[in-house]
Amino acid sequence: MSQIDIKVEFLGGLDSIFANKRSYEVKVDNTKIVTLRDLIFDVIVKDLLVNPEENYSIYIQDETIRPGILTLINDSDWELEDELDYILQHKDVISFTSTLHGG
Amino acid sequence: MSQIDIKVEFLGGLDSIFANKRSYEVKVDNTKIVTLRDLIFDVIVKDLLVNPEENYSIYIQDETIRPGILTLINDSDWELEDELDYILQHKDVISFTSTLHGG
Amino acid sequence: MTDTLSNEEFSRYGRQMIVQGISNNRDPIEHQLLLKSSKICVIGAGGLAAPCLSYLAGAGVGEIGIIDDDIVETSNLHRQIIHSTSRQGELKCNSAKKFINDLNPHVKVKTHPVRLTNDNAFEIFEPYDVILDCTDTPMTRYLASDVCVLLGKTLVSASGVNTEGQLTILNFENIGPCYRCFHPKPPPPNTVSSCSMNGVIGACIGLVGIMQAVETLKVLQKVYTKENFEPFMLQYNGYMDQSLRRFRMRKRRSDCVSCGDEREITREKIESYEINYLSFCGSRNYDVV
Amino acid sequence: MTDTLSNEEFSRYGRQMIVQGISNNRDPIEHQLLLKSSKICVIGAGGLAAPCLSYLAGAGVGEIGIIDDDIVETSNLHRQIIHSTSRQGELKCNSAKKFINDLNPHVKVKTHPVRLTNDNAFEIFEPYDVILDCTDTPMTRYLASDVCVLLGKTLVSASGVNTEGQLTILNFENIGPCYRCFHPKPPPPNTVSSCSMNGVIGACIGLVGIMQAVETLKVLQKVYTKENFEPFMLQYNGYMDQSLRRFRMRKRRSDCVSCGDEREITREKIESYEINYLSFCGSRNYDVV
Ligand SMILES: [Zn+2]
Ligand SMILES: [Zn+2]
Repeated sequence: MSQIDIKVEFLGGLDSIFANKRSYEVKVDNTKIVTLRDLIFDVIVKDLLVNPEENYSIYIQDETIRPGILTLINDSDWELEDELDYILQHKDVISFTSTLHGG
Repeated sequence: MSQIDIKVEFLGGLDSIFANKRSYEVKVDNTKIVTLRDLIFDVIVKDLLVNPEENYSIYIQDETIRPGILTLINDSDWELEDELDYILQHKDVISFTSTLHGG
Repeated sequence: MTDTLSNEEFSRYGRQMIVQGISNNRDPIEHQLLLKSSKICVIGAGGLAAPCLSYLAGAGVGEIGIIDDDIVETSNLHRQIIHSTSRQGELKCNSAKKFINDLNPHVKVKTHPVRLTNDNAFEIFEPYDVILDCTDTPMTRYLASDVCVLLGKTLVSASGVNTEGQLTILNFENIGPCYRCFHPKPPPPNTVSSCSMNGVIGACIGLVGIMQAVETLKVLQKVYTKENFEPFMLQYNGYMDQSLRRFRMRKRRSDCVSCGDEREITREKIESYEINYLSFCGSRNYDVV
Repeated sequence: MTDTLSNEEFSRYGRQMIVQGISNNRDPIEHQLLLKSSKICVIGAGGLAAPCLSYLAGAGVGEIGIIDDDIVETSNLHRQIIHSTSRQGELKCNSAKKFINDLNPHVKVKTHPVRLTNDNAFEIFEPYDVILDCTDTPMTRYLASDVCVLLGKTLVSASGVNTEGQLTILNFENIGPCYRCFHPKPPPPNTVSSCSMNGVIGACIGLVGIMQAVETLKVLQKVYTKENFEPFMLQYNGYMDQSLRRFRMRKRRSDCVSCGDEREITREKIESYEINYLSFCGSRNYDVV
């Protein structure tokens, strides 16, 4: 199948730079969007991130997700998968959560 | 496919009559076990219920699940589905939960 | 509706008033005033009510009624954290009132040191907007639900035993399902467990009580509306892993004897004891703990 | 280990002692004595600590240390329910101590009315078995984690803002991942939000504090073991629906500068301020609220 469905979530307040929406269902052509890196840089940053001039650095730093944001692939830390090189699957849930510091 | 996987859960203290196990993975032949009624009376009561002489009436009353136990099909109240006549699907999650009364 | 906040109230509630995105685009002051003008009544001042009352009082609910005729005992204190060792022997509703008054003197507290009965339920519930069920017996749960349906009040209902708990909203705005929709027939009395027989982890029942406070805030501040409300039940378990399940529940049953199309339960039948909850639910002796 | 319970303790803890199935087949008395002989230290006496302390004290933890140099203010009271209007102006650690002493006089409380620093962290943590992080800043979180790794102590770490919260267990029994394993690089200071800037719903942070109490009980009563422990993070959100997610997290990083194979962080470097958490995390002014 060349079209796959991916759920993308922005938790821990990150939704504030994604139109205040915590969850997106995106359809991608997985002949072009193969890895998580492709999803982040070719879909999320281009289509979902609001006001990129101002907000890009809140989400991305040094060509990866910025420190303080955890990335989860189907509820597992992306370090347990292949991080940016993870190969997307149909129905994957990709979650980004900002680390909270209130007490 | 004639063999399907069903997850069966016993919550709210019901696990006490199912060997203190809250969750079972069962494989059933769905040429024979077609409906939720079949699952309950031909699988759960026969294979999972411990000490049926004593415990049957805690689980079953008047040929259905006894009052005070809620039945959920994939996290939805079975009244939103077809209750005992629900046709089982591969990977269904069937949950039974006793209604709690402590405060 | 009360229409102002004092400076003290602004600084007291400021941290919750600036939380964005939950007020249905209402002005933060208006959102807070919805709480200040609310009257709620909690049945039971035990393990669920302790944290629930704490956070609802802290948040600034205007008036809180507390129905409980029990007294504070040592065995309560591992989970009923609004009471204290020095208040053992006092009525729980009075002890709870002292706690609330000292946490937030803006909250008006009314105590009802009685057991909820067919006789007194209508009179007690009538002045309140929302009722919270924190009790221990199916009898009281049926009674509270029937009375809420007849008075048109939303009922936020919670329970817990051992490491588990359940939470639901009944008769929401007079359109949601009632307790009898979920449970047309009562459970056999020998299958009902209580905290005194089965035990309870204080923090686990406390967590359910806080979930109840969160849901009550959503009702009082009209985060839930007739348009967006969907019947649900939350089921928490604390061990081995902490988990929270959300079950999608049935809507009103058209054949419900309490809230359905042809209703059999009336105020008269309840108050005359023609409807007898004890014989309906069976005769086991339930302790309210 | 303390080896007896008084009659008063039996009736006080009876309801939690009879809960079955969570004690790893230990005798209920032994299971309770594990709490009685435990010493924990809580960093911060605010919105997370309030319910967390209540339930851990209620459950009968033997000794509790509280580190906080703030005083009770009106703006705390919507969520910090162990404090009270009459104790405004008092040190939070003293106010918390009064609350705990009145709830459960069996608990020994030690107050530490200081801010946690490179200077004092080792000395303060040393006598305790388990440390609870209820603080507000990345600086303190890195410091607490580094010190726990060097002292071999388990750290139960929670946080919350707005309607959300997170919870994890760090350096579990000296084999689990530490804060630096999760966050080798600190977040840029402008991306960190606090309760005073972003607001917080009292009941939501309260719920996370109770989850922290439940996890701490599992550590103290050895429900978690080196064999069954798997790194995780719980993420709660209160609105619109209440939800609790469990994320499976990485194990220790072998290249972690704190807990890895070639460790760079030492007690000497911390105490001499060679490791400077302020410059590591950036210079924004964090309020502990
Ligand atoms: Zn009904
Ligand atoms: Zn590490």
